[in-house]
Amino acid sequence: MERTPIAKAINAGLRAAMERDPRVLLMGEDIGRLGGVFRVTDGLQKDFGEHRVLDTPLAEAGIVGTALGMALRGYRPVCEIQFNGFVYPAFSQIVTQLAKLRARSRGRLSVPVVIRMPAGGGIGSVEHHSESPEVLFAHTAGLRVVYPSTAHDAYWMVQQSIASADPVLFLEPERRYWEKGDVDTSLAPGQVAPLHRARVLRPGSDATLVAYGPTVKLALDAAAEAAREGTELEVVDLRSISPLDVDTVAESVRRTGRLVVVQEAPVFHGAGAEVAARIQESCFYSLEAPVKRVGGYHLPYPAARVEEHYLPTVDRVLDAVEQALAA
Amino acid sequence: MERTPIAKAINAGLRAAMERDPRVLLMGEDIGRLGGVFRVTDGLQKDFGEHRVLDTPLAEAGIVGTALGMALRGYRPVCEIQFNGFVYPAFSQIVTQLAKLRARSRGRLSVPVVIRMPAGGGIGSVEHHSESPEVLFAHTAGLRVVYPSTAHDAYWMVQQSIASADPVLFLEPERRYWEKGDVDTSLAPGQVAPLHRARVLRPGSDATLVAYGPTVKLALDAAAEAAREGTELEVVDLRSISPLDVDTVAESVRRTGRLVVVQEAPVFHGAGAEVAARIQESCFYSLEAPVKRVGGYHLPYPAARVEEHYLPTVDRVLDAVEQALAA
Amino acid sequence: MTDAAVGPARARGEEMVQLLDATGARREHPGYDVHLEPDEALDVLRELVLLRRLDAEAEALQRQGQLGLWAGSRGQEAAQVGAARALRRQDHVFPSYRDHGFLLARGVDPLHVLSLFRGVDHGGWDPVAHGVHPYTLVIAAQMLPAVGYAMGVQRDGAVGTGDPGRDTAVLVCFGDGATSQGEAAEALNWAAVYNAPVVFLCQNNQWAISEPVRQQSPVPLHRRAEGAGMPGVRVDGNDVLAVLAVVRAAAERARSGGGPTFVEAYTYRMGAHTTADDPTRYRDAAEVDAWRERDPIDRFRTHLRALGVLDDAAERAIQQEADAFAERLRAGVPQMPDPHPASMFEHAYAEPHPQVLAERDEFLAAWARHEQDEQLGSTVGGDR
Amino acid sequence: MTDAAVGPARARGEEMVQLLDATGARREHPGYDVHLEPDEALDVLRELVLLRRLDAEAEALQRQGQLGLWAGSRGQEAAQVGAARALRRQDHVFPSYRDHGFLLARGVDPLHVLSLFRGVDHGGWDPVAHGVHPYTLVIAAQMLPAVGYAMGVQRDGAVGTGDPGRDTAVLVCFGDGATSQGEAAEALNWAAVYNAPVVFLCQNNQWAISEPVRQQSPVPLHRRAEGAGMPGVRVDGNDVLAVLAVVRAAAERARSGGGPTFVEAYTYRMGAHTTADDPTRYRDAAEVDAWRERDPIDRFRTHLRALGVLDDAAERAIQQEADAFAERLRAGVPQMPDPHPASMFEHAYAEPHPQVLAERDEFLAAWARHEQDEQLGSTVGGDR
Ligand SMILES: Cc1ncc(C[n+]2csc(CCOP(=O)(O)OP(=O)(O)O)c2C)c(N)n1
Ligand SMILES: Cc1ncc(C[n+]2csc(CCOP(=O)(O)OP(=O)(O)O)c2C)c(N)n1
Ligand SMILES: [Mg+2]
Ligand SMILES: [Mg+2]
Repeated sequence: MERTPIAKAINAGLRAAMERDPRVLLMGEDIGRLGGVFRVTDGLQKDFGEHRVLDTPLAEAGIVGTALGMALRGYRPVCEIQFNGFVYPAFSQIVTQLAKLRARSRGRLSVPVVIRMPAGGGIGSVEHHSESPEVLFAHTAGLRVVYPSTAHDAYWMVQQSIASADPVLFLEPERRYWEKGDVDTSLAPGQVAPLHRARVLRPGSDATLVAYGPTVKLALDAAAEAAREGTELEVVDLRSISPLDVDTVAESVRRTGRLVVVQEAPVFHGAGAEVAARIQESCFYSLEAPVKRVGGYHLPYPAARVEEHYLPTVDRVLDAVEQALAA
Repeated sequence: MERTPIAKAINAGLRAAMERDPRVLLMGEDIGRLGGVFRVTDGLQKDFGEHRVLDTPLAEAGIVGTALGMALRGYRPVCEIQFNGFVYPAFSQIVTQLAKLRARSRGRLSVPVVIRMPAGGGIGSVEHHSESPEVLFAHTAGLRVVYPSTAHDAYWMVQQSIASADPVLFLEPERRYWEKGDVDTSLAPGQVAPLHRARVLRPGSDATLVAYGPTVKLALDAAAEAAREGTELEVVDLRSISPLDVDTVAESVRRTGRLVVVQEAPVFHGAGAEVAARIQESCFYSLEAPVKRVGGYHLPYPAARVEEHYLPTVDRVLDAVEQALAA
Repeated sequence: MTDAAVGPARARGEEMVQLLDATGARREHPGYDVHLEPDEALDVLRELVLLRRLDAEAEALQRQGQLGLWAGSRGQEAAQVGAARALRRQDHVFPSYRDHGFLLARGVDPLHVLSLFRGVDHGGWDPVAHGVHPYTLVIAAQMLPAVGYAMGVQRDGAVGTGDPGRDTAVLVCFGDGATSQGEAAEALNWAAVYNAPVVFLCQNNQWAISEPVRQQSPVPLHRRAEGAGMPGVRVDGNDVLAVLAVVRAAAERARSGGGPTFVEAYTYRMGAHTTADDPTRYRDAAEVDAWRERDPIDRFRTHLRALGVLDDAAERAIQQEADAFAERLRAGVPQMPDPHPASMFEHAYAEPHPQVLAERDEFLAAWARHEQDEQLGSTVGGDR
Repeated sequence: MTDAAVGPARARGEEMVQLLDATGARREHPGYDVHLEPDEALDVLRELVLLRRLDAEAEALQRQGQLGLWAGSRGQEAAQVGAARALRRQDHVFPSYRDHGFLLARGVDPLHVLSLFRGVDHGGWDPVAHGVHPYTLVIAAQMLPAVGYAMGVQRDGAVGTGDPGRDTAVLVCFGDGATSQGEAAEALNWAAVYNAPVVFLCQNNQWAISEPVRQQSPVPLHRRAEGAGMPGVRVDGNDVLAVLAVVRAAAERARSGGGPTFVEAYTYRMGAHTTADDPTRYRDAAEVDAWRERDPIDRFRTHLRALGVLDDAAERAIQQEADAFAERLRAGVPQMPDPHPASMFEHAYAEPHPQVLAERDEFLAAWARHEQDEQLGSTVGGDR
């Protein structure tokens, strides 16, 4: 496949899953005729029919709750939540039913529902369109939470999520939807990286940058900038927030001795806290500086004309690296 | 006031707030005639009338959403969520409206709503009655999240929460409702500890235990046990999860060099992660061992007959202390 | 009492379907009828009696500390037994948490219900084998999944084929209080939009813990159906024949592709909300007494006596079965083993999960270290 | 077109209140009437015209990159202007996000609406001074707060006193799509249970982004009211007189203590959902054309011409005012300063918050360090 934008890679991944398995269904608002507000499901209703690509009533609890019921009947629904700020009406279904039904039934019931959701900011949008609620789901046992950053991962991870017998929250970095990347569609299932494995995207020896979703590009940009000044940063893409592949991060930190975690979500009680807490434990004797975190502030996401100041920037990442190196 | 159970201390605090300010209202399921399933609001409807103590329809979004509207009209509603697992239908109102309305209106609107909620486990109950969702609210900017552990704090903190111009999540340690403590009702407002200040409950020099809500007693028990073996643990009661009083914890850790955080919530992406992340940063050179965390596992809360194995125990706390001391 | 409780409803123009009045006399209804062969009628009585016995035994077991909690179905037996009997094998039930009658009717071992209330598990039955979803404790949260399941049934082509062994209805139970939840409204709407084969069975037992139904809604609950675009029927929930007839028609409509129906079974919660509840704090004994005269089992028994279907021998046989049933519960519950503590790590995820595996290993190591101190189950009122 | 769009509704027995037909002819209605003095009638026309002009200018400003987004109200002017005029000063409005007509009517500077769509703030008006809540972007999330506000009004004793300066109604706006949300149902129910002084104004503009209203509900939306226990009325939302009459009656009912009313204003979204939307992907030009013939402004204009209230001079005066209004928008929007970046730290909390203060200080320090590199607003399509 030629260089593909992330949105189209997800579309292709959904299509592949639907072709492979007739039980795969798509549900959401405006995903059929319109193809989704980001066109991620473009053309799928036309090709698979209204029975498999459902434009649903405007009710997120309804989408997730009925998807759960369809999963009980053997289907594999993939729900789209139109924007991250609109997932909360479905929160009770996700947290009290979807996450817990397997444990509740002692493994007798499976609810392999995927919930897709554009997340993160930087698109100049109005309220509720730019938030990063991943940790709310990651804290909830019974769910898996993944967040691809590249077109290749988007293509494969959406298929792996659909194939998972567990419910998966699949976050999509909305400001990267139109960024292109190479997608190798020719891999055999065994060749694809495991869904929850972190990946070292750039090797480096001076400090480790951990990022996920939309901040991966930021981390790579920061590493490129640092390299110009002679500092070699290793960049790790987490890919999964739950479970967390701490081993890959720890392996890196043991070599570099320094760690900066970069996320868009507010730092306070965010996913970076778990990474920091685990790394300070597993790498206590390797760390030469405290783990630093760079991310959103503890504020409601601000108006578009200030969001660039709210979101982490290359400057803020490099400041944190500098502090880590100075320690 | 004589030794008072926490449930009655909250009742007395609510009563005091209602007497002081006619705008204070209570809303919730079964809080009037019945006085709440834990009897926390016992007698208040009788004394203040149905107009101020409302038995509402069975709808948590309704409770929080209409409370928000009443707050806009100048009232100070205190909502009861009957059990922690039933707060999720209200999640969208809490996260997208209550938390954000002040920022949205650039400070023109105030929504001083308090949401009271029994939390934590250990009461041998069925599903959804024993969870600890505090971090989900603590990650959400615009909210304050507090969690008293003693009758004295319960009495005063509920009044401080009601007096706050910001929305407050007020968690109540349900398995401690009937544990008694001294309440000094004679304090003048200026004498009461600030709402968000952590408190050292027991001094010690060998390691610091940080706990909050229901695990405070556990931490104290562990410290008493450790003392018998000659280890002096300092116990800090966080009292507030958002904001976090990291300074009080850091001050302690700088002296003891070791920290164990104890919570009932799953450790993974829980509030202890934020404490660990901040302390490893602010006390990097004082820490003689990695910060340890003890808490719930990354599992749906289990059936009552296994919950004692799920929840942190004195043994598990002391194991962590031992590891910290051995490092 | 001659249906005083029905009075106000009728005064509001709210007729309710009845085939047996409170005295047990058979009534005609223009829209609904039902005929039971003597055997089947006795079997219905048997189910009613066993269900009530389950309640009595469970309450006693709770008092003895053998159960942590019990949510009783006393007073609602006709609503549950009647509705369950309207179903076919392939139909699927999404119960709330006091719908024990459905579980008995669908062959679930009652010990698998009691294990939940003992705190051993969240319900021990096989939901697929019995066609009964686990109990849902979050009010109304079972409703949207039920509709989704029914949408799956549609996609399977198991609606409107005319094949009685294939066409499938989904029945979802919920209470009067549940109708206030937003999710309940969403479920009704989705079922109507997709014409899903669902029977919404609202057991209006007049109370949601301490709140009377008027605190939930100013309109009779079955009228919610109008706003959602489906038929709504109120049936006397203490009349097992009427419930059977009405739910049978609704299920048939669902299976044939006619779409969803809302059935309000007008009944009464004779006991406490759960054993943790004290109803004397919020309701009058007189109200309970009035409803006692409308007892669903007495009424059906009177009817069967009048028909000559029930005689003393048959009554004795049923009572003997109930005694044996009770004995089995009394013997079985205390013997239920506590689950192995590490079993909690088993079913959080289907696929291996490093976090869970690591925590399990940690747990097992710590447990081995401290085994001597641990008294399994010591905090839960127990028998060991 | 002679009301073809009304046809199907009427065929379903769904009469809708109309005082002006699509040709602008005055009709009688047994339940509703309204009389406007010539001055007032011209003022209504003026408001309709200004609202449409706001839409046109905002769309143009968005195309020029001056606004990030625009959610237009074209086609819905009569619903908004008519309903807003039914309100009294003390009444309170909870709008959705395209209810610009209410804001103009209540004296809000339109630049304070445009600032939201520019990305400068979340709406710059004073909600208390104007009696208009901030725009709510989460579908249906304004409905329960509106009901709560109305419950506060009741507690203030500002209902049913007979004092026209005191009795207060709350009007909440929402779309056809919003009716599917659980919170919408909860809001209706709460208002009915507490008999709260609320007017539920559903602008059924036939579309929720790309989804036609039939995908939300199989029943006409105002029938949701029946299930909730309140009156429901469908009014021709393109008939400003009918909307005024129906909402006035509903507001009066609310103020007098009569309780809530559900009003469905049957109208049409003539433009895109927002400027980010492309309606050609999902709806036919013919449908839009058909509705164009029912244009709410043309219709009212024809009526006023026929009455002799509107002449060329009055028309000119209105157009001149609209031009000046437009000029002010075109001049004002590009001049809106971006907020100071640190302003985001200002209103998250009312009371001091150590976390926020610490982060603000960090931010300011970093900002000072990097100020030279920072191009304020460089990522947001801008004018600087
Ligand atoms: C979402 C939610 N909120 C609150 C509760 C607590 N609660 C348990 S049962 C109950 C009353 C339910 O009443 P109803 O729906 O009439 O069912 P019934 O118990 O009468 O069968 C309440 C409030 C809950 N389980 N779920
Ligand atoms: C809870 C929620 N889900 C989804 C969205 C995304 N969204 C924005 S507008 C819209 C359609 C709303 O339709 P309707 O209620 O008819 O209002 P209209 O835009 O037609 O005025 C959707 C789905 C949202 N804002 N909130
Ligand atoms: Mg009930
Ligand atoms: Mg619409």
